[in-house]
Amino acid sequence: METVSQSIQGIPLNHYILLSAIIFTIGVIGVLIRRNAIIIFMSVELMLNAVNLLLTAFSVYWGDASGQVFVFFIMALAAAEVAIGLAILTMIYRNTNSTDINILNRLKW
Amino acid sequence: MSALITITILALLLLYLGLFKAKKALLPVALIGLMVALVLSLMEWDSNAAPIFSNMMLYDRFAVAFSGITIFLTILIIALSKDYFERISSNVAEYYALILFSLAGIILMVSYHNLSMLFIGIEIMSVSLYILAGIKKRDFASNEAALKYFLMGAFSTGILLFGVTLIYGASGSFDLEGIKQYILKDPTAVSPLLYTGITLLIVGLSFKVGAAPFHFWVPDVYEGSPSLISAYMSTVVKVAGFAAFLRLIMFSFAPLQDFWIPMIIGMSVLSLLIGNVTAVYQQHFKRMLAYSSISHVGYMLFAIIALNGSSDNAVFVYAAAYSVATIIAFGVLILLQGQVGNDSFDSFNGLARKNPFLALTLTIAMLSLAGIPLTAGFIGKFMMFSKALSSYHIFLVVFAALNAMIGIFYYFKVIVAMYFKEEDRKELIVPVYFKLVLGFSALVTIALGVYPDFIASLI
Amino acid sequence: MEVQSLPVDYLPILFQMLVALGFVVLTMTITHLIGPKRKTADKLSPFEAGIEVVGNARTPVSIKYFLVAILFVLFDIEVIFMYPWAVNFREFGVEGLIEMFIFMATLLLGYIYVIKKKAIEWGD
Amino acid sequence: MLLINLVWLVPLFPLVGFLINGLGRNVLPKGVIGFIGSLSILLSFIVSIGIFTELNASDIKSFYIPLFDWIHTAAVKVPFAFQIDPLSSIMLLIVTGIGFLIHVYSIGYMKLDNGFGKYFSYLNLFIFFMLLLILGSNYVVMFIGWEGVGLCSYLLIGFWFTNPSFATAAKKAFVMNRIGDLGFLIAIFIIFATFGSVEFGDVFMQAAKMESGNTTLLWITMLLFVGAIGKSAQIPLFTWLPDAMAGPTPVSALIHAATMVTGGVYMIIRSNILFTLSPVTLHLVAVIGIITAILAAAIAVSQTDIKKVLAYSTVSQLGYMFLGLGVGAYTGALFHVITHAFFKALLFLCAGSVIHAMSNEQDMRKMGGLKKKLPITFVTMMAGTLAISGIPPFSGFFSKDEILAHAYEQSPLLWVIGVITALLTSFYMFRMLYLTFYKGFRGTQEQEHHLHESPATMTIPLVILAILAVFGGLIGIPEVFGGHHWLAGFLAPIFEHPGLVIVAETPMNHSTELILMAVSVGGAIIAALYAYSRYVKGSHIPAVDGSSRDLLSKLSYNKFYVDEVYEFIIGRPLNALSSFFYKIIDKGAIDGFVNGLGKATSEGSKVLRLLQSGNVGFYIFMMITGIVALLVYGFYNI
Repeated sequence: METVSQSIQGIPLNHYILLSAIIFTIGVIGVLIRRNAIIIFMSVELMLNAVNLLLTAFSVYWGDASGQVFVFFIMALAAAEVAIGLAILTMIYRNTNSTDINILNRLKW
Repeated sequence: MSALITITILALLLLYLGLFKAKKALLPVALIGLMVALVLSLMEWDSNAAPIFSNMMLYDRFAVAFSGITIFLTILIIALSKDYFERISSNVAEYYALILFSLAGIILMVSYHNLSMLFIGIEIMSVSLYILAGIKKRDFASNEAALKYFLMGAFSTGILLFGVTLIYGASGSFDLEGIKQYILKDPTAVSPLLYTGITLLIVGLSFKVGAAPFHFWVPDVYEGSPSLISAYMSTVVKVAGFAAFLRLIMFSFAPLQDFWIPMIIGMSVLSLLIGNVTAVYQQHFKRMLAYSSISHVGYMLFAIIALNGSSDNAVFVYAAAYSVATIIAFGVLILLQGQVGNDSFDSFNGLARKNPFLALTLTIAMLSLAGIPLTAGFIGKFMMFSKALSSYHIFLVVFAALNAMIGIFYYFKVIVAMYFKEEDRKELIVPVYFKLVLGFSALVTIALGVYPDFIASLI
Repeated sequence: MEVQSLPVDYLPILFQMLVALGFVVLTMTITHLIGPKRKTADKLSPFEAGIEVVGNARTPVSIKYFLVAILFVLFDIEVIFMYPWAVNFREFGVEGLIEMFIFMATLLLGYIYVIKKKAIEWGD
Repeated sequence: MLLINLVWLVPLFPLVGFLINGLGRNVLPKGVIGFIGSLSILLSFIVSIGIFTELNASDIKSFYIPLFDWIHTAAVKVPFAFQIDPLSSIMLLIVTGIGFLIHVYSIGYMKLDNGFGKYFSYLNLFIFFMLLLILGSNYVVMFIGWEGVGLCSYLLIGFWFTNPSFATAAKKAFVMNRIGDLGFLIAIFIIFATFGSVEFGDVFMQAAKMESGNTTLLWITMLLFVGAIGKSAQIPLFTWLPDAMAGPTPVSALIHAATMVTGGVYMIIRSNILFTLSPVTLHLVAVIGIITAILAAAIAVSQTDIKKVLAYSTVSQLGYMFLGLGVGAYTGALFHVITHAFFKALLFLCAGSVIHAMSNEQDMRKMGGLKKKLPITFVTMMAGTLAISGIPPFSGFFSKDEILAHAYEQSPLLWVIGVITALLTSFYMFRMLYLTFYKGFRGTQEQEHHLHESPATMTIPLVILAILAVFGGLIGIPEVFGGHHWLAGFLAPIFEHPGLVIVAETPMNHSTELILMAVSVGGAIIAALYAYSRYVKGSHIPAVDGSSRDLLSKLSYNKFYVDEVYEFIIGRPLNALSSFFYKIIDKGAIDGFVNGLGKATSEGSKVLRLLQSGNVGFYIFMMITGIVALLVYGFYNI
């Protein structure tokens, strides 16, 4: 256990921040350019995972377990969101036979 | 804290009442339970509160006041739900339970002392609301509202979490006190991570309260959701979002005012402009209310711009005034949609002749939202404007006052339609529950307007 | 076990990966280029144990699969909250035990609800 | 000091009347509603008289009666309190007294209307808010009254809302008033930010220590003045008042002549110290006042609708009052408020009586010769006309001349324009009188058949008001006639501030004053005679639109050489000028501007709503744009 955290600490913190930021940005771009609701949803999960990674890194950096506990909360939340999100998507797919977000523009102006 | 536990148990209880087919008991049990929770939460009024649960929560006066008002508003809204959910489907118990679960999340949001609790509160609330927005399964508008809310909400959650993480990275703590100590240690040499974190956190919270330019979900979701849920979202949820926002900023980020005040000013101006100007052209009451709620966020942000000891009071009064008036508006809207099937301004024509009581309460609500004196709305606006002026944001106030004028224009459209336009129409049937809630809310609005003293310096 | 790892030390791994990747790409391209292509309707249709193809591959499946999968995910993920408790079991003592029981009881309430709603029953 | 401490009774009675009439408007019989409505105002009037006498007898001239703390937080403290001093006590008498007469009159006038109960409840509510405006001891309570009377005025202008143009008029009045209110509101906030209080006492005490010409005071007074412009229908926000004639005539008399529109004047008199300390604003007040006065008088000359004439006349007279304020004659302005309330209410009620008799005809071209049929109305209207024209010894003469004398002190040019306005006033008022009551009847057979004098509930208020219009000037007889100007003495305490006493400049020597008076009175008489020769001796009737040929041929029939010369030199340019002002400035420029503002907003709305495209992708894109903008800002700002 000691050794793992030590070797993690061996890599500068900035690398983690950069890596997470890049993954997070990939997620954001995915949300932005994809039109399929399921893929958008997957991109959001990617964003959450980038956050998880960063939290773990910080947690080790500060030698404080609360960051890792926070990761658990995020994972639980992600599961709940998956359940709700997929349910909503199923409902919409039943009504429209599509998961393309562009056909959803009845409500506007 | 007992309020939170009561509400959670109440939600589970309702769920099981539904399982055992005790449908008649749902509404009374929910109302009584909420009243118990209200009393319990008010009993914890204590000016020397200390953080509890290993510094996770702090049930101070701020928390008591805001959980009190949110529970109170929820009682009013649930009282309007008589026979409402039954028309949608048979899963009535689940709907009540979901509302209560989201209320539990809201109680967390107003009493957190640790960013993890803020996050959990927001998510408990949001996840319940994603479902509630889409409970009309066969209705395309409801579907669309649910999906839009969900996608954008999930996205904003990601942003919020990234902000929380960066703050943690900079300060090494999720605790509000810890973050504050870190900033106070040397406010001039704070890590850039923290600044980015604050920005992203502000973005995430602005999304939840619906401040421009993060407001885009508001009109569509409010319009598409079932009206009762829209009422809940535009009152209780908005108040809670604001309380969470204010709590965070007051507790932890006050020393970095110079950094975030310009951002909030920008958002406030944009919210006022977009909310008011866009509302002018709307032809439908519900969508107009949605836009106007954006503009009210703009006014409420004044309290954060001019942050000092009485900001919480100002927000509290404004939020109470705004919410009570909005509940009246949505109450009338629900009746109208249910019995006329339309909520365009034309469908209000001649309402004063057939339903003088409804027309009167709605007039009071509109006057309050427009900020005419002797209604609660005026007190709210007065407090907000004088706050902004006390920190010398004169141009902001002038701009806001101009916007308030535009606001009067579209609120009066409703009054004009009700009183000054003739049309043959059938009388709307107003159930007793509605009469009680509308009459009571109208009374509260007037009472606050005439004698606001008893809540104006509460916190 | 102090190991000083320089970027240079990772170079062999990089070579290995490049070779592996190159091999895959190369073989796939070459077979694609030199293989004969004859397309008939029978060849393009999915293979279903030699019998005629019936219907579309994307037929809707019962919502039950979805429900069970989601319920599995939900209950499964809650286990992560038991890890920190299990690791610090002794420090938490009796109080921790009671709290974990409350947590499990809540889950159990949910489980009973699921059963009562007949969400995981395979009937029709 | 029994009654002064019971001052809350004064607004309470109308409020109770409003509640009873409002709730019982469909249940109670008309007689009861009218009785309750009038009684409530009468009771207020009686209490007001009591307060007035007590105050007159008392040595202390200012009473502060707190009711309760309205807004009370650490930062803001606004009590709900009343202030009784000479100014408010005199306004109380005017509002409740004239209000009572108009209520009585309304019983007869609105007898056949379906909305009788609604009408009386609105009227009572109006009185309630007007009393709040007057009695409030701080700017916020005043603002409540200010908003409230605006609301009631809006409701009453649109009272016959089934006519769409009436509803538009109501909306216009509302929008223009809101522009003014906005100025007032911002002024209140700046007052609060500067003085830390909105109480009159605190504000004035601190203001008295400030230097004249202070920039903050300039801002405050300018914004207050914007509020007064909106409420009191001055340039550029005056066009709502003529349109407001869409409401029932007693409403025009009460709200748009006697009480509400003088709210702006009242507010400036109340804040006299602030205005005195910012001379720039005072000059602006005088200039706006005089321009409004002459412009509105010029427009009134060519109007054919009897109520429109009176409406423009009101605007013009309000201009006089602002002129008085601007030259520092606060007492004179209040004096004119009082006399104007008497004679203008009277004139409106007379016009109402005429309209009533003519079965709702308002066009003067279709009237004429009503002298015999409506004797009481004729006599009382004559009294009102003489009063407004400034013929001695009627009330208008004294108040108008006090203002003109002070204007002369300030600048002879102001005086000249003022006198010209007085001539125009005399001309159009007598024109109206002659067109309505002299010569033969020009309406239809049916209308002639129905002509009748109004019932007693309508004529009695007319007579009382006529008496007041004739003798009202006695409260302020200037020294030059051996009087001692009781009003000035009575009002003096409100101009005394610790360390600063505001005194209007001492009048000029008596011979100059007499000459000035003679000029204006002579001019007014000549103008009246000109009107006589034109409309009674000659048969000049304003042309029906689009038949000016007819008019010319008619003129040639006349052998009055003088008349033709007059017509050429004065009449036609005057008419041309008048219609120019009416068409171009009133209808074109100002309405255009206000409507344009509204249009710009709704066009903006049309465009801005397109942002809400309904597309989630676009929404998220905009959100990310927002985030990036904030991050970039943050990056440059760390």
